[in-house]
This record gives sequence, structure tokens and C-alpha cells, in this order.
Amino acid sequence: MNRDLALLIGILVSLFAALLLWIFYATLVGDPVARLGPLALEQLPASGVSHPVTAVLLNYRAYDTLLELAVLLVALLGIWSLGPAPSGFRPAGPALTVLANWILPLAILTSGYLLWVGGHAPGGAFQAGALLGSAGVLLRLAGHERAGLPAEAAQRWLVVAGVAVFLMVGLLLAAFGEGFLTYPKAVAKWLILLIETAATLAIGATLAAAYVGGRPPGIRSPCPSSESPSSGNPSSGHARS
Amino acid sequence: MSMPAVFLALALLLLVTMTAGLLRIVIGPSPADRMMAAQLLGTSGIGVLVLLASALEMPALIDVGLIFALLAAVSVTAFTRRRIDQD
Amino acid sequence: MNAAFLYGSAGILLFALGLWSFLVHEPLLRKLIGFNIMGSGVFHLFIAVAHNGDGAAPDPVPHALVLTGIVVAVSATALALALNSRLEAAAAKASDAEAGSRGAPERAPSSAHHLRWPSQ
Amino acid sequence: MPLLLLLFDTILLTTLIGLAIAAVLSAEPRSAVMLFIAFGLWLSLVWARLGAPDVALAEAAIGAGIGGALMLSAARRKVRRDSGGDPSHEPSGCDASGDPGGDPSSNPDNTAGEEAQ
Repeated sequence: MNRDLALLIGILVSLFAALLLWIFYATLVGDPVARLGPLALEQLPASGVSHPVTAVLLNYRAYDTLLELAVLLVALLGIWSLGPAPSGFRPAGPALTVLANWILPLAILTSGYLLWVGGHAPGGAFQAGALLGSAGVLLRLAGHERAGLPAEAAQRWLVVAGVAVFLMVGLLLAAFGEGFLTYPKAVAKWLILLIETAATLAIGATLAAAYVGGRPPGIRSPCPSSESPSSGNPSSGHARS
Repeated sequence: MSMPAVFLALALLLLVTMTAGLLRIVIGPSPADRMMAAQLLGTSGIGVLVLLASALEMPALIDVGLIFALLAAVSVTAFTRRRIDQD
Repeated sequence: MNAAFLYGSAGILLFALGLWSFLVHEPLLRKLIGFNIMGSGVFHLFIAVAHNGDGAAPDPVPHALVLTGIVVAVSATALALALNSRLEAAAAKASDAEAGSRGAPERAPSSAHHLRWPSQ
Repeated sequence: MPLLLLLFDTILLTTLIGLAIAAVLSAEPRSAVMLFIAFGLWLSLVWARLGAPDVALAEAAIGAGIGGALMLSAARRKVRRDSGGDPSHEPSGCDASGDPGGDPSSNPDNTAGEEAQ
């Protein structure tokens, strides 16, 4: 890209930023508008959890979270459709082995803690899932080719678990006469915990699998002369997912 | 000076030292220098978070420090590891 | 109000910086860094707007939006990097083939593009 | 206390923006990625100060863990390729599946050709 064009783009972007700043300032000094925050805090006792962010994510805006899990799944399917994963890392030396042996159990424990604490304090499925995913990254860096995830078939079940449990709860509620994802107050806490547990596992597995960067490496089969098994017969993969 | 103000002042001091350490990330010169500076950022960040947790009365910030401590090793590991097929 | 404006402006500044970098720089990794900084600017603006002054409870709705946004952003980054590595592998292969055919000028032009390496 | 907080905010924001500018302007892929990791960690500090521990938790877990590791491995690949080392490896475990539509005579020498360069 030549220099003049870069400068021109810079000037245009600065003008755009100045416009945004002016709008932001006008919004701040203008009349206060009705916001959703007070409403969210007011309805908190009816939501089944006592932490407002979790209530927004899993109760008021549950549709949004469901579709967001679907977006994660689509991103992973995109990565898997690009072909087999690149090769893994060399086996870990003694120092990294000890480090991984210390950090992995702690990460799993902390992720369970974050999941549980999400009901009444900052924490929840996304943080716990991200932590699990990072633990998977560390495991892959330490030489585990599949980032600690199970074999391909089980991995597919794991990554759809979030969306599947979410949908199942919603459909069951609809079948019992409540609205789709409208939790009855008595069981709201447990339904949210169920969905969050599945979502944590799914987010962790999805992020770790996304780091692997391709279809899950399995046992390496000797290369056949015609086509590799992973690229052949695409319908079998779809049937299982 | 009240206790929260003392904590905040200490956090400010740590923040200034972290900013000084960040210069090492910017000027380098070797990638290892940059990586070590990023690690230093994570370590002092835990200190700032714990102090802020007391100063702002938000105990959840200690959990953020916990995550920092757990995952500090991941990026430096990613920096040093080699793949099977690399020489 | 004051702190909200200070932090919100920083978010807008980050957004503009990321947008500029995304538009101007060629390599995909730099574009991705710009893109992520752009997203962080938006998230930062949301968090600044949610902040209701020190001591008051912040607005939980923007927090929830940002929380999902962060995870989506990282999965999009992973997808982009995976696509990029396939693209680079394909490009390396193509340039390899080209170099191979140029490396054998004495061959007949009709067969040159079939043979990637003269020894075989 | 308010004055102290204002000073705190100023340093937080100047360094944040400074890190972003440095990350965006750095041409060397590895240092750009490391600046970006530092930016993510710093951002999670800022969000912790703004009373958003939920978001700070997520950003810390992603910025320090997956996001940084993802970009670092991409940057390493790029550095290796640019420095003329062994070119980016075939992602496939089986070289024979590389170009099934291509000329069959060119298939087996794929890796040999790369090494000989």
C-alpha cells in the first residue's frame, strides 16, 4: 500500500473517530435515557441466580447466548472443514511436564469453581470454558496432540453439548406449557446450572479444538494410494454431527 | 490516609513500574527480552489486581489475579515450543 | 460522567486505531491484530458506558454482551488463522511448482510444467 | 482519593493506548503479537478497575491463554518462512492426498523438492 493512500485512510478514519466522539459526548451530556440495567437488577430475584450478569446471559437474554454458542460451533466447523490439523509439538521436557502436571488440575479445579460461583458472584460458563480451553492449549504445547480432548467421535459430542442441552431444555419447557427458555422459578437455578455446565464443557472443547487448528488428529493411518481417509466420504462426518 | 487510599497508591506505584517494564517490550531488542517483559507484566498485574480488590472492595478481582497466575506460563510456553516436524 | 467520558473516548480511539491498521496493513497477522484491537475498543466503550461511577453497581447488560463478544472474537481469530495457514501452504506449493518449472529451462516447454523437480 | 484515582486512570489509559499503537505499528510479527498479548493483559486490568470482573476474567483467560498462543504460533510460522527456513509444512499428515487432481508423476517428490531448495 502506498504512503499517500495510507495517509488518506488515516485522515478519513480520524474524521470518523471525531464524529463518534462528538456523538458519544452528546449522548453523555444529553437527557438520560431509559436503560436496561435497573430493570435487570429489579427482576433479579425472579431469575434463579443472584449475580446480574449471569441472569442476563442465561435468563433474560438466553436466546442470545444460545445463538452465540451456535456461532462458536460454526467457527469450529469452519476450522475442521479446512482439513486435518497441523502436526503437534514435541514431547515435553521434565520442567514443562512438571509445570503441566501442576497447572492442569488447578485449572480444572478453578474452572469448576468459576462455574459454580457464577450463580452469585462474577464467574460463569464463559470464563470457566475459556480457562478449560487454555488448559487444553497448554496440554497441546506439552506434546499432547489432541490438546487433551477425546477421540474425534467423542469430541463431536462434546462440542455440540452446549447447544444441544440448551435447546433440549428450551424445547422441554415449551412442551410443558412454559415458553421456550422461560424457566419456572422453582427450578430456574438448577436448569441454569445444567445449561452452564454443558456450555462450559462445550466452550472449553471448542476453544481447545480451535487451537489445534484442523480436524482432530487420531491414530495416523498409513497413507492409502488413492485418497486419505479424512478427505474421503464427507457424508459420514455430517451424519455424526 | 485511609486504608483503601494506601492500597490505591501502592497499586499506582506498581502500575508505574509496569509501564517502565513495558518499554522493554517495545524496544526489545531480542524476542526473548520482549517475552520476559510480557511475563513481568503478568506478575505485577496480579499485585495490582489484589491491591485493587481491597481498594475498590471487589473481592472478585482476586479471581482475576488467580487466572493471571494460572495462565502466565501458557504464552511463554507457546513462545518456546517446537513442532515435531521442525528442526 | 467524567470517568465515563474519559474511558469511552479511549474506546473510540482504540476502535479508530484498529480500523486504520486493518485497512492499511497488508499481512494478515497485522490485519488480525488491528481487527482485534478494533473489537477491544468497542468492548471498552461498552464497559465504560456500563460503569455508573465508583461504588454504584454497574449495568450488567453491556457486561453480558461483551462477555459473549470476547469468546466469539477469539473463535473468529482462530478461524482466520486456520484459513491463513491453508492459504499459505497452497501459495508455497504454487510458488514451489513455479520455481521447479523455471529451474529446468533446458526441458521442452511442453513437459516443463509436469515435472516439479528435474531429477525425477 | 479522587485525585489518586484520576492519576491511576490516566496512567492506565495512556499505557493502554501506547500499547495499542505499538502493537499496530510493529512490523515484526513476533513482537507485534507480544505487544498484543501485553495489550490484552493490560485491558483486563482496565476492566477490573472499571468494576467489570466478569469481563476481566474472560479477557484474562483468553488474552493470556488461547488468543496469545494462537497468534504466537502463527507469527512463528511467518518468521520461519520469511527467514527462508523450511517452508510452511503441509498441514496434511498424508502427502499423497495433497493434490489428487494434479499430475500423478509430480506427487511423490513433494517434500523432497522442498528440502532440496
